[in-house]
Amino acid sequence: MNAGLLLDTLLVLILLWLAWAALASRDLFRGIVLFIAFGLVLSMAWVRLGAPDVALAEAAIGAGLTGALLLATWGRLPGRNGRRGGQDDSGDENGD
Amino acid sequence: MSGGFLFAFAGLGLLVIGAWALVLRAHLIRKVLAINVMGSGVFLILVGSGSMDGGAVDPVPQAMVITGIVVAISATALALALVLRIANATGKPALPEDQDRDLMDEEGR
Amino acid sequence: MTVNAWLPMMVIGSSLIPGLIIFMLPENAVTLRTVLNLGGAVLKIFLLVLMMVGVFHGVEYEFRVPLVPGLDFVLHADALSLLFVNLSAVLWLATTVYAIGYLEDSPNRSRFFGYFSLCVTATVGLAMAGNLLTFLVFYEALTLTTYPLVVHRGTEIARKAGRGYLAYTLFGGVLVLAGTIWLYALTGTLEFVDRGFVSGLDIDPAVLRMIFALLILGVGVKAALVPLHAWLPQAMVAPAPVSALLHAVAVVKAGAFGIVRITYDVFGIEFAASLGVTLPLAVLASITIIYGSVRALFQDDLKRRLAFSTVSQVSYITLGVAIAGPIATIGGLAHLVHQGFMKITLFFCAGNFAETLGVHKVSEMRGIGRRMPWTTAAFTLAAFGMIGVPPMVGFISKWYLGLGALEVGQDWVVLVLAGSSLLNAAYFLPILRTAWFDPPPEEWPHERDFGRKETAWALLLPPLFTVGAALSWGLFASMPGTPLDWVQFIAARKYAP
Amino acid sequence: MKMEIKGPRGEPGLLLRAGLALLLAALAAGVALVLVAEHEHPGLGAIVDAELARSGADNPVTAVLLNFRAYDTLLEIAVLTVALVGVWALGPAPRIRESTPSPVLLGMNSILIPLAPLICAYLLWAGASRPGGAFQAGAVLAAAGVLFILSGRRPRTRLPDAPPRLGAVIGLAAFLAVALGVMSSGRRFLEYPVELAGALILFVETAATLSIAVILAGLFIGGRPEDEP
Amino acid sequence: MPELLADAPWMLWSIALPLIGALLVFLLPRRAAPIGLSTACLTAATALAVLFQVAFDGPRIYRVGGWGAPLGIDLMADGLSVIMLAMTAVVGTAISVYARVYLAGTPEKVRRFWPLWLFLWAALNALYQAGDVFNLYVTLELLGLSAVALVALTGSAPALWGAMRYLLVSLLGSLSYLLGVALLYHAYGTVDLALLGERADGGLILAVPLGAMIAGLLLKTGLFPFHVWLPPAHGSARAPVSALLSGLVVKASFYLLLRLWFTFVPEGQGLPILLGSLGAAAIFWGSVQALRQRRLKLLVAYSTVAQLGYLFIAFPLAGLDPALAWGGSIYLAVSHAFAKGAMFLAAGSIMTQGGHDDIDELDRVVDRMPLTLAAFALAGISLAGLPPSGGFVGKWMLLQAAMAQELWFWAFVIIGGGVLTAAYVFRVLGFAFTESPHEHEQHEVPLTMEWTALLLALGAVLLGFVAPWALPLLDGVLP
Repeated sequence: MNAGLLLDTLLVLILLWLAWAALASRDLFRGIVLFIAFGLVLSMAWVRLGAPDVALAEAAIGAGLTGALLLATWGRLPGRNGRRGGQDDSGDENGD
Repeated sequence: MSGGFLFAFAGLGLLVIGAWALVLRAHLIRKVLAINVMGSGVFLILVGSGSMDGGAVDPVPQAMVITGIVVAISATALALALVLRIANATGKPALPEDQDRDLMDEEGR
Repeated sequence: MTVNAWLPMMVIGSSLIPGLIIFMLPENAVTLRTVLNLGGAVLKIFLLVLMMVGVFHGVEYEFRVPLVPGLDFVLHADALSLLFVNLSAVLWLATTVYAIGYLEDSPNRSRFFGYFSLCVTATVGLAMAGNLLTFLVFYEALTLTTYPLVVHRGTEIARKAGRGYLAYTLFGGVLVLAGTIWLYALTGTLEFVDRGFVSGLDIDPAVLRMIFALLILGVGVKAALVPLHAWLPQAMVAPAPVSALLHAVAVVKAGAFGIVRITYDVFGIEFAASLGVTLPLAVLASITIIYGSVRALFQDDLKRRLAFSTVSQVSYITLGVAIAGPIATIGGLAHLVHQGFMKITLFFCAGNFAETLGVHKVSEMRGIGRRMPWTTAAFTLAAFGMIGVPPMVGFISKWYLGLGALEVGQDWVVLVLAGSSLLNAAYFLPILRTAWFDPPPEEWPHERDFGRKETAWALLLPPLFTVGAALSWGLFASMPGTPLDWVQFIAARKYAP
Repeated sequence: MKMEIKGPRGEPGLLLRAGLALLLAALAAGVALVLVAEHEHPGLGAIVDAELARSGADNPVTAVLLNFRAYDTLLEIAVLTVALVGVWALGPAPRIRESTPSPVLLGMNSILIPLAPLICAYLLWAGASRPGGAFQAGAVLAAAGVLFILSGRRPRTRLPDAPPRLGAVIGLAAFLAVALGVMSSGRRFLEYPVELAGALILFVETAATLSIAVILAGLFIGGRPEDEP
Repeated sequence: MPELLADAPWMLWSIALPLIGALLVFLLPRRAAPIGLSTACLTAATALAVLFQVAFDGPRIYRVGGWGAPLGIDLMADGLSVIMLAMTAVVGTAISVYARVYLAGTPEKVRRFWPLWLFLWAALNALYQAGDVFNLYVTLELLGLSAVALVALTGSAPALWGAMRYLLVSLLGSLSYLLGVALLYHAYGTVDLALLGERADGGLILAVPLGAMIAGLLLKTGLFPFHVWLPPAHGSARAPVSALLSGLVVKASFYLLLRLWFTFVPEGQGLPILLGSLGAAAIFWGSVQALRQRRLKLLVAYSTVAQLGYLFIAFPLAGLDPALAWGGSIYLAVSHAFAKGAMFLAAGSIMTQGGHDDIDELDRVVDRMPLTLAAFALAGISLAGLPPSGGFVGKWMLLQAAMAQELWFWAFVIIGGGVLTAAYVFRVLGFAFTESPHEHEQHEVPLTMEWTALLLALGAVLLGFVAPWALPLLDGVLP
């Protein structure tokens, strides 16, 4: 139980960090990749919660396909042919 | 003090982080990410709080979460498609400052 | 429900249904439109005669359906409502004939006549309303249906006038609504009854005074009480028939009638007097009478002068109510009818002058009597009536008002009456002088030729008819069946025996 | 803090953040309170176990998803379909700007794409008893499709219009057909006969899997195929 | 046979039919319009059938899958549900007929509109009859996504912005609602509404989830200050879409709000007064904005913001006589659906005719399309609460509730809002009579479009006469 609890705590911390990093990072591409990682870690969390079905769904849909969708959209944004860099968040500068 | 408890609170944390980013970040893809993080948070609370007292694993919340995940990707897909159209139409993947002013001289048909 | 119950609905329908059909008619379906209009008007009068006979023999005509929780939509034909309904119905007939002549080959007639019928419907409904809620419904309906007629010409001025008209009347409607709902919250009923449903309940008099003020000011807008009168002269941009019927009868009379209803059947005249709200009302009415007359003096535009004269004359009715004595009541209610006939005559004539010779201003009326003797004669008689010269009906009203005032010891009213009569003379007699005795100009501003007739029959007959009625009722005032006779029948019910 | 977002006019930005922080703090506090509070009502786990035998599936989650709360799942597939209809309504698919796929990707594909159907079939079959089921299976199938698309070859241009449409709706259609079909024998909507439950569920799941795969792949394409009317 | 019809599960069919229709329309895009329209009529018929079932033999429950709560999902239809169902049926049919003609010119749009609209209708009917908070979440999402897709249908940049903002708000709202569901399940071990009603014991344990759900629904309803997304979305969509968004979709989340409120009956005076004040703010802000608009559709959209405010005035008034306040609010919601639907349809016809919707350029619309202007006017009368109209009945009941408790402020708000409404409605009507200085190209507008708008508006007015028969349906529903 104790080892389990330790693992859980670790998972939770990683989860929170990944979420924060994914949402806060300046580089959108990096954010998306972090989000996919977040999804995978989350599916581990589901396993730990005794929910293997959810884990599978999360891995396949939540992380896998959502990630693919995000990357595809990112790649199709105008003026960004696979190129990445700091100015990816141009929206932030003059958007909000 | 069980794992479920821990994860439920992790979900709460995700909820807060997501909400924060949803409001403060302008890039629409980022907003979509934020919504997804919030969603995951709620799902964690749903299942985590269910299996909190370490009793028999309750399948109902799990089924609900699977439903939720599918709904989430549907919404995400639609949102991302919209983001793309907006970016192509306005060159800026973000919402304008004052919608009404922009609307004023647009044809709304 | 029995036939008697449906009669009031039929009276409504006799103008509502033609109105709705007329909307759908093509512009050039003149004959059908005329038939519908006149047919509806005649049918309405026929139904009314039926009901008058019935009411005289004590039959109840009441139509009742639930409208909102706890409140019904009630149409009720009693002596008072029939007085007003008849006035509107007869004058509607006359005006319809007149309007057919007046609007010949002008655009959008279907729209005009459609809304025209709807206005009359609203007026009739308002007259027969059996409780305050129903009254409110038709009061607002009247506002809404007159608006299109005010802006009918579609000019910028018309739109502005319409805006002003709405601003005033909707504001009035709000006051009435507030008063009504407040009263309902206190009493739990809104049914009109002789001598009022408020009297007898013990409610804080201060509150009742406030409610009275709300209601009276609300309807006072349409009755053009100073300072709520400004919309009336503005609304003169509307075509002459509109000014004639609506602003001589339907709208302003609706206001006056509302004051009568509220004072007699909501509060009860004695109770209102005991609340001490009638004296202020009388004063307000007197102010309006004098103010209107004074303003009329300085108007060169004929219709505007008549409009201000209306402001002044309508308040005689209010005054008659506010003096709070049986005889004054007779005077006031009689004036409801008398003023209607006289003022509509004046507007008809004004319309004739404008249509036939393009004369809109008093200063242009020099010698018009020789060019249009019949019209001018009608105008003259009506003007005398307004001044109150015997044997015109106007004299009768003022006579009873004066007597009534003396009866209850409000002697100052007599001065008001005398003063206003002088003022009336001061703004009517010059018109008559210049019309009859000044030489006519070489040519009129915008003359239309009607061959040997001075103008179209449809334009000439209505004023002759109305002024004839006004004259005869003056001559044979004491005969049965005159308005005066009917009014005495009403007054008998409004005062505790 | 790491997020540098300049509000258009600095001050409101700050105000906004303060307010937001306050709101979120309150929310967190409230939720935490409810989470730690004592509660006497157990979940539905016990009831599910009790009825599991009559559900036609050994995996309780599958039982809930496709029998006890199948109505939710039905509407959920409708949500998926709406997403596809909505994305298609936005216009034709944008051209994917990927440069020629890397040999790694191609190599991966040559292994994964044939493998995917097998995994899918396994998940589907396993779903009845062990973890797995329509959504996971469909996702895997879709993933294969995505890889296929990424590898530069675009099936959608060559395929005629009907198949993607049919594939997209088959799941919901089959689900509805079964749900309404059972009513013909005087049962309620979605009230499977116990003896047939397993078969019906498998049927529904198979159809659903197909749709889910098609829809998810379609969503990835991000618009309607060119030849779509 | 009649018994069979009387007992048939119309509740279920009113959900299944539009789903089937949507699939068919999606499969056979070239026959979209005829299939869509016939499905719409059938759906409306089933909804009305439910209305009669409930009106004659009381509330009904349908146990989907035969499991029954708490394990299964229950559908339930009571007076409130059927009123909303019937409202959706009538307004939805009118919109469908209008859309059939309005979109006829653009076959591409036709194919997109019908499946989404039918999915949306299914979502509405499902939502109004759901008796399970999680099932309600799914219906909310179905509703939200199809509505967003419909807004985006226009394709113009403002429409896309509107759709995006709408999507984000609606997702945030549903998540907030789902959080509430999760906490409720955690606390009470069920998601069945009725059971929750029995088990809920008040206190913080109930307050927090309820608060989360209500907040989410307020977002979706677009109550001030959460309204920012509404005017862009409703103002930039195509006419039939605007009509169904303003008339129907926002009502769905309001209905759910009421449903939760009636189930859990939150104690305390703070929340009702807060909601009421937001409503009052919405009334004034929305009306003033509407007065300031230059474009007709935006005016109508802002009017929706204002009119939604009215629905919330009932919360602080429900103390003394709940039936009066809630009845008034619900009656207002229904008449607003009719009136606002008619108004947007009329606005659509006006835009089609003149090719623009600048208010001061309306250019004698009264002569060009009298029917449409009549529709707009009648709808406006109902919105302003002028008698006789459904709006009047609703406002009268609210006023009565306010006066009976001598809550002058609310009475003032109700009356003042009516005046403002009249002001912006007649601003439009006035310009409809005058000539515009500029020339505008003229297009033919099919009579069907004009008549559907007019009939809908007439419905809004006639609602002023049927209250005594409609309101009793709510007995037993209200707390």
